Amino acid sequence: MAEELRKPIESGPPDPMPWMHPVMRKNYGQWKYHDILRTGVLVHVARNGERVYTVRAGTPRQLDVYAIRALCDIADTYADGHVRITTRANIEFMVADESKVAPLVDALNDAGYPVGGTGRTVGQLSHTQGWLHCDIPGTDASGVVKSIMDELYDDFVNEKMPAKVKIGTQCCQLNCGGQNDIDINVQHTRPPVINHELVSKICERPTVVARCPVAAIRPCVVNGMPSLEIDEKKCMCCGACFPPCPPMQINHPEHTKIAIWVGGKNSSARTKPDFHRLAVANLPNNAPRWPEVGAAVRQILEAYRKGARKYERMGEWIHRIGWSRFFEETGLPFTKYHIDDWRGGRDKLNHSAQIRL
Amino acid sequence: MAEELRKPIESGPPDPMPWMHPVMRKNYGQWKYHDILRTGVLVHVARNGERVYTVRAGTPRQLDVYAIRALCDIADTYADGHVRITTRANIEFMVADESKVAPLVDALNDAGYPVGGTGRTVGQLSHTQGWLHCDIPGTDASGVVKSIMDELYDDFVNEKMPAKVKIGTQCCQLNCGGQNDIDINVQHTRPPVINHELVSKICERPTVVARCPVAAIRPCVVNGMPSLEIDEKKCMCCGACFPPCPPMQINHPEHTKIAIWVGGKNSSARTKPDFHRLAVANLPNNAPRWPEVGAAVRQILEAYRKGARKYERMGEWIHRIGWSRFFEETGLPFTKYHIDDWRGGRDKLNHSAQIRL
Amino acid sequence: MAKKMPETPMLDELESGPWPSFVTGIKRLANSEDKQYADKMKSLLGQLEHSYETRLGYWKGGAIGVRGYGGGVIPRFSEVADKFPESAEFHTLRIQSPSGGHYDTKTLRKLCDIWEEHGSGLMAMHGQCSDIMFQGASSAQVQPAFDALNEFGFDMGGAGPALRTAVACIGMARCEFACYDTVKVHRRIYCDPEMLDYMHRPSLPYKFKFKFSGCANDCTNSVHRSDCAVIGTWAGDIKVDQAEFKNYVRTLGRKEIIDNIITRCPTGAISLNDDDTVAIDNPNCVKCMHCIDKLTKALAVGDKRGVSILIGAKHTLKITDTMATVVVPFMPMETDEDVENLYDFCSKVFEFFMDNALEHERLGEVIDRIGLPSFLEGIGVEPDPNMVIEPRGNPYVMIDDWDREAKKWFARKPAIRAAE
Amino acid sequence: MAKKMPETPMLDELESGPWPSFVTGIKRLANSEDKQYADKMKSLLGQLEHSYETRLGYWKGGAIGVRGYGGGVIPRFSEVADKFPESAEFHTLRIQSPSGGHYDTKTLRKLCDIWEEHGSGLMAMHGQCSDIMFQGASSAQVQPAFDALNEFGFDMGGAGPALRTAVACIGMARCEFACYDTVKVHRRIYCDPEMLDYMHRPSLPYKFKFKFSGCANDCTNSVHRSDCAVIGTWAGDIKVDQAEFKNYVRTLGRKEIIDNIITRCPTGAISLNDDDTVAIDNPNCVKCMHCIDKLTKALAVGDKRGVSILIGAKHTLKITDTMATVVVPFMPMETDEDVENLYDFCSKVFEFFMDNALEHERLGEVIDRIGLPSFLEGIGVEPDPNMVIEPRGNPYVMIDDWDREAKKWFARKPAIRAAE
Ligand code: SRM
Ligand code: SRM
Ligand code: SRM
Ligand code: SRM
Ligand code: SF4
Ligand code: SF4
Ligand code: SF4
Ligand code: SF4
Ligand code: SF4
Ligand code: SF4
Ligand code: SF4
Ligand code: SF4
Repeated sequence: MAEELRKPIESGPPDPMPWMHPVMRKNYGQWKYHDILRTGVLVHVARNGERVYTVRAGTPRQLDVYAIRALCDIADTYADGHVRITTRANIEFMVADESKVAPLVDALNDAGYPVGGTGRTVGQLSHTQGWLHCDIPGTDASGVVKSIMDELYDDFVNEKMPAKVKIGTQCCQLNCGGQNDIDINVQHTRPPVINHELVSKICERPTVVARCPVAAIRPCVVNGMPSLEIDEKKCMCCGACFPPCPPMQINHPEHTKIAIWVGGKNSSARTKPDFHRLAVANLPNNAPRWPEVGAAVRQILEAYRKGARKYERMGEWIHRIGWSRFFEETGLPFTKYHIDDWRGGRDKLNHSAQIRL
Repeated sequence: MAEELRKPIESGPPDPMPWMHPVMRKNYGQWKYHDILRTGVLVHVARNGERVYTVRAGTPRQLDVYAIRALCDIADTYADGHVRITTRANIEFMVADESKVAPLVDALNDAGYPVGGTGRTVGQLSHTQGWLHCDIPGTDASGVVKSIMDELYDDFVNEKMPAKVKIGTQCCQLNCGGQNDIDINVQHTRPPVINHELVSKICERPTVVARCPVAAIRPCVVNGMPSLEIDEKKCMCCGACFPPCPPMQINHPEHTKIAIWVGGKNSSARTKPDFHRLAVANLPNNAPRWPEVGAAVRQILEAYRKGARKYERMGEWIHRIGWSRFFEETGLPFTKYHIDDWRGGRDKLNHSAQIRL
Repeated sequence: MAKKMPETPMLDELESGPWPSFVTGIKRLANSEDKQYADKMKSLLGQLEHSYETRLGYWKGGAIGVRGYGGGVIPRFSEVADKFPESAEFHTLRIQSPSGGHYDTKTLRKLCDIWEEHGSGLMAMHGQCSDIMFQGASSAQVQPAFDALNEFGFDMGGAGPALRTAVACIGMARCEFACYDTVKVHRRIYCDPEMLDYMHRPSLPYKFKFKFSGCANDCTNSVHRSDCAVIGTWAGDIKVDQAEFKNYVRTLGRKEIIDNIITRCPTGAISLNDDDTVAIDNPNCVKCMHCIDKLTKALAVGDKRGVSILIGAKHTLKITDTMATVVVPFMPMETDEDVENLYDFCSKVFEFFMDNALEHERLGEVIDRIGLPSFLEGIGVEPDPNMVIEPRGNPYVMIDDWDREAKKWFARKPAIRAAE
Repeated sequence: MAKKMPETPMLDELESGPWPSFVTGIKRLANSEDKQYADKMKSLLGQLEHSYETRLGYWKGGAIGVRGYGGGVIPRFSEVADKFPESAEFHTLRIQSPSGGHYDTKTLRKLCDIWEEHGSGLMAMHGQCSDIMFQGASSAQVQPAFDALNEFGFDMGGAGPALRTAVACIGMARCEFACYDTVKVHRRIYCDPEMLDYMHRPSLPYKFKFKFSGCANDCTNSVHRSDCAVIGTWAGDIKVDQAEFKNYVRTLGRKEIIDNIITRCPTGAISLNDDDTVAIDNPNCVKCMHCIDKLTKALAVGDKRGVSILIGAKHTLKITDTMATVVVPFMPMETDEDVENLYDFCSKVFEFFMDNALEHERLGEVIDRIGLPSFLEGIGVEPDPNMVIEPRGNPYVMIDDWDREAKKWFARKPAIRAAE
């Protein structure tokens, strides 16, 4: 009975200090510089000369307890019993003793975990939920990540890129995964089909009407029941009506496609943060391995690898060479759909005589 | 009677060939390079080695026939009888013989016409009509040009600026004068006052209602007569309702102010063309010599002269040093009015951690 | 019995200072007692002084024209005619100036004589669209003044919802940068009867302006100020005279070249070799003109010349300042046939404008309203990445016909290459 | 009588290839016949395979929570429960991970044990907001699972119209670039009862996210993905070790330094001296981090440390992707008092958000709707040119109170200087 009435302890995010590697705790705020010893292995040197070595490994993020325990075993045997999860869902092992690094790397590789993702590599794809858990996905997340990371494995474990490459997947246009050098995203190509029967059972009609960015959803009456209708001329298939209103069925086995966006950037290093821009759309949503998507990503990465200067992120490279060259080098088509015609779109037009000819 | 029925000869812009200086006609399309011999004097060299010397002089643009004839006399006596009007309303004299240049310059100076405006000078202010002729001006044009050019005379006749400086005046916000390094423009500070009596006499009501960018004008009935009313909360004093509808009286001896905008650029040289941005507003419309406007222009020019690198146009300089430094160096205040809150204004905000601190 | 000169203490202040004074000029006219316009100009000075005192303008519009034409005269009637009666009517004739701005003195003197006889003696050389603005005709003077000017070879310019007077930069007459013959192209379009009809009989949804600049320096400000900006450019390589380049390096110094030329290239396309020659990454050069502008003896525009066409500039009304935007990245402009192609393109643009603009809507506003893709479709031009700074960043688009559009791209790509 | 493993030919394909496979992981769970979740995970595999075959998702939402809290659980009910009954309920508990992401293995093993007992054995380490996502609780498991986790020191994260779980970069624990203690600040705000109330009892107009990045490298992606991005920076000079700098020039070569460091500075603020030392124009340095990032032994962030606060990022819904925008250019963040100032600032932002946002409106949308100036007024922050890339380009504003605003600027200008 008393147990039943247990009140939650509102403790917020746990204090990491007790779990932090002791060298890091000791030198908290006292770091002087770092180096990359080999791909996936960082060394940080404190002002007092102490060092901590970090080995970064990729995981599928969606981890089963067996995998986590196996990783803990490795941490206990080959490292100092401390790990961390990075902001990009990689796992990091910290050790104080350089001689432990090589055996640790070997143990991880043996267990099937790639060591890499530091410096000028392709980082782990950012993860979302997809068909595994979300209620609105146009495609899967974990399967896309797995397929693309298989394709890009070499670029994760070797520093072969001009700069860091961050790739994101999004299983719908809401974009839970971020704004990266390359974004892989769902693109709907047909206005939602309304399941009128379902509409009449739910109560969120005003919400969904308000959510449409172009006011394409109107209340109406169907078979005497209140329902909704879509002005197909206005609708631009953004998918925003789908989350608050499941009867708006926009996903479709055939018509839901994949689009790839490029040139996003979060850091303020060198150039300002930037948004991604449409590179190619209408790629098939081809489970289980999305080969067309993987091929297009590869095409883009190859052109980037060849053309970019050192430290130039994807978007910086494109801005230097221009979008006309980008479409040439990648072999992707430029279409009318690339031209922004939404609110404020005119600011993206070329208002100058600066043209590559 | 036959005369009365004369039909116009639709001849379009006259062919300039017969009036063109013979050296120019002969070497049409065959020019190789040019030099600036001294401020206001250009020499162009053709592929065959022939040269033409150009002497550029400032005028008040609004020319009386006496002035034009006097300029023609100079052209006939000291030059080869050919002149041209530049796209910025200066007059140019062309001569084939270098020895004629010095006497020509002297003759122009003696007649009160400044020789200059080439290379890295302050060019002639672009001209509009103002109180002299326009039906909607908030201030004068010719008087403003005269006052400011008196102030900037030295910078027209001497190459002292980092790059070309183009200054425009506009007697209302419609901007007949252009988009220049510095734009001097009317700024209304009060919504229009409607002369209801006048409204009922005119027919353009629908036009003016549609012309308001923020839909602040509504039809209404006053004393039984159809009229208009302004939603003062919505109105942002743009002045657009004034031209099509004189009863919308927005000009006011006290409340009509002058604003200065900076950083416009038309050429695609180096950086893309750019629009001007608000530097300072609320300067008094102080006829006949607008000393506060002149002082502010001088302040901006001095900061630019000191801070800019060679060939850096005003806007390029500001973009390099940042707007925070611009307001510091010029001593002008930054206010909430500087922050764009119109459509698409968010694109002008600083979405980065790049900040000068 | 001459009218007295008005007291103009405020205007008088505009006679001091080194810059030539328009007040002095107007006074000269006002004092020309032997001329028909003397009293009118005295009256004008009075009204102008009144504006200066009260800080308000006193002109209003109306309707005045010449026979056969629907526009080109800016009618001005005074709202304070009771105080200043002689300038109660003070209309402006917008007369197209010679293309490129060239005059000989004989022509200029003749224009003065005509305006002395039929007008006010006051002329603006030139207005912002390059009209000669003959300012100050009474209603009765408008027709005779125009007739005289027209007989002499000058024609009326544009006003109202019409094709407006255009300006062409000096171009080939004197400028080594000119990539096409601005004067020739200007006159091909503006002397065409169909186009002159658009100018002289206002029937467009709203004003439409051309400007012709021979290169990206844009000495006519076309990119900000014209519905159709025709800007010279070239495809392929910059022409380099390495000996002259080395000469520049020697005389100006390496640092000057690095700091003011090399580092100013917008795309990092130009670099200084160790032997003081220059290397240019031509495919990445955006034809901005800077290096050519400054090193005029060593560098020159390339040989495959043509124009870029940018559409839709206008100023502040309704949707705020709008810059022209690239619609034709490159159109060759060397042969007569090329010029005809341009004319055909302009006709299509006009057709579209007439069919699609609302009343008082500039072409830039139409494009802002319907989006560039629809405009392109309307005039039959295929999309090209040079038209954008960057592709769309939002997914708010229905890509229902992607495959067809992509195929079109692949089909025309070789053609694009070849044209350049 | 163990349930049979479903046929999953499509998912099986995701077990090949070098990257570790989530399918293999799920299968391990499904094959753990001794565990309560084995059949559930078989069923899950079946449903997922069905999604792969039909290319559609089959989850729908609902309402599930834990006692005392209004949010933090993402309820999932299957729409194909008839076919895959054991995973008909498959809810996620969003549990806040330790700030900075640190664990020891003991802690991790304990989390596994709890989830083995009360859940599915499947955890996402971590979600995009840094929650540990315990995925796959049946409705009955939610409360016991939470109780065990909560007793062990972990707390529920955010979902719905609530304060959302935040992420702090590793910062001072290992990174030489950290300009403030991201972990400390994260926990000061997120362990605060008032803030936790916003998180646990959803009552905001809509979601609100913080992210804490120690410097402009922004390793938490805060600028794109948080309503309030707290980004470390410094005022004044970069710290330079000239000897180390020369060392870099010697070992890497001048060209490398010029091409990849000097010319990459966004404001041209760094230059190479002739003696291979470095000169920095510090007032023009925008603290972008690039030169420091790459020459980590020679250059370091300055001593006067603090944060820039950017407000309003969100993704694609309604007004498309919106980046955070500078609202506080610089706030010192060294002392405890500084941290309290930040907390106070956040409170004001929350108050404003609660009072002014419409339902389902993110703060970035509010600012887009009402304009930055009104937002600043609402939270009592004075305008600063660092907030804009450039001032307004249109005259569409009523400047009725210019003089007062200008006076305020002149009055606070010295203060601004001093603060930096
Ligand atoms: C571990 C981690 C922080 C954490 O708290 O978990 C981290 C750690 C470091 N980052 Fe980062 N970054 C981490 C995510 C990010 C992210 C966010 C992301 O990946 O989603 C970004 C923003 C990316 C963007 O702009 O879209 C990020 C942008 C940077 C940058 C700026 C890169 C640029 O040039 O734009 C640097 C500086 C550099 O690389 O020189 C940087 C530098 C570093 C340094 C060198 C900092 C240091 O001295 O310790 C660390 C090693 C970097 C490396 O991998 O080579 N870190 N870093 C994150 C590892 C993610 C992973 O597992 O892959
Ligand atoms: C779990 C997670 C993805 C992941 O696998 O990591 C996620 C999952 C969902 N997000 Fe998200 N979002 C998650 C991070 C994000 C992010 C990234 C971030 O916060 O760094 C974004 C972009 C930033 C932002 O906040 O806008 C994001 C933008 C959205 C949006 C679009 C919001 C917008 O205004 O544009 C929605 C839809 C909405 O809010 O109505 C959304 C809605 C959803 C919902 C609740 C779908 C829905 O409306 O029913 C998803 C539940 C999936 C599930 O079944 O678990 N999610 N979502 C992330 C939270 C994990 C965690 O708590 O640690
Ligand atoms: C005569 C004129 C053309 C005409 O057909 O009338 C002209 C003539 C020349 N221009 Fe221009 N420009 C003329 C108006 C302009 C304008 C428009 C304006 O003034 O309103 C611009 C655009 C300004 C803008 O961007 O807002 C203009 C932008 C340039 C540039 C680009 C400058 C820049 O760096 O942005 C150059 C190149 C240069 O200066 O190196 C240039 C270069 C030249 C050259 C050197 C071309 C040549 O080789 O002959 C000519 C002498 C320039 C000088 O004065 O030093 N001209 N030039 C115009 C003289 C105007 C005047 O009386 O002051
Ligand atoms: C005469 C001239 C100024 C000058 O002194 O040089 C002028 C004068 C007038 N302009 Fe203009 N504009 C003149 C060039 C311009 C320019 C510059 C250009 O064309 O290079 C612009 C900016 C570019 C553009 O076209 O937008 C310009 C933008 C306007 C506008 C704003 C249009 C807009 O959409 O924003 C108006 C108002 C309107 O059209 O309703 C306007 C309206 C007017 C009116 C007709 C005022 C009115 O609506 O009653 C002015 C008549 C003055 C008069 O009494 O003579 N004028 N006007 C210029 C024409 C001279 C000529 O024909 O050679
Ligand atoms: S991106 Fe869309 S489908 Fe994927 S987890 Fe987020 S809301 Fe769900
Ligand atoms: S898909 Fe987007 S645009 Fe279409 S109806 Fe739904 S919310 Fe509106
Ligand atoms: S700027 Fe305004 S007042 Fe001046 S001439 Fe043009 S329309 Fe008239
Ligand atoms: S001044 Fe501008 S905003 Fe105000 S009513 Fe007139 S047109 Fe509308
Ligand atoms: S626009 Fe170019 S071609 Fe024409 S005058 Fe100017 S510099 Fe010469
Ligand atoms: S013309 Fe301009 S873009 Fe081309 S190389 Fe010269 S400076 Fe660079
Ligand atoms: S954001 Fe800066 S301080 Fe934090 S981990 Fe990344 S580089 Fe280090
Ligand atoms: S931190 Fe960035 S802005 Fe500052 S000097 Fe270094 S590269 Fe330049």
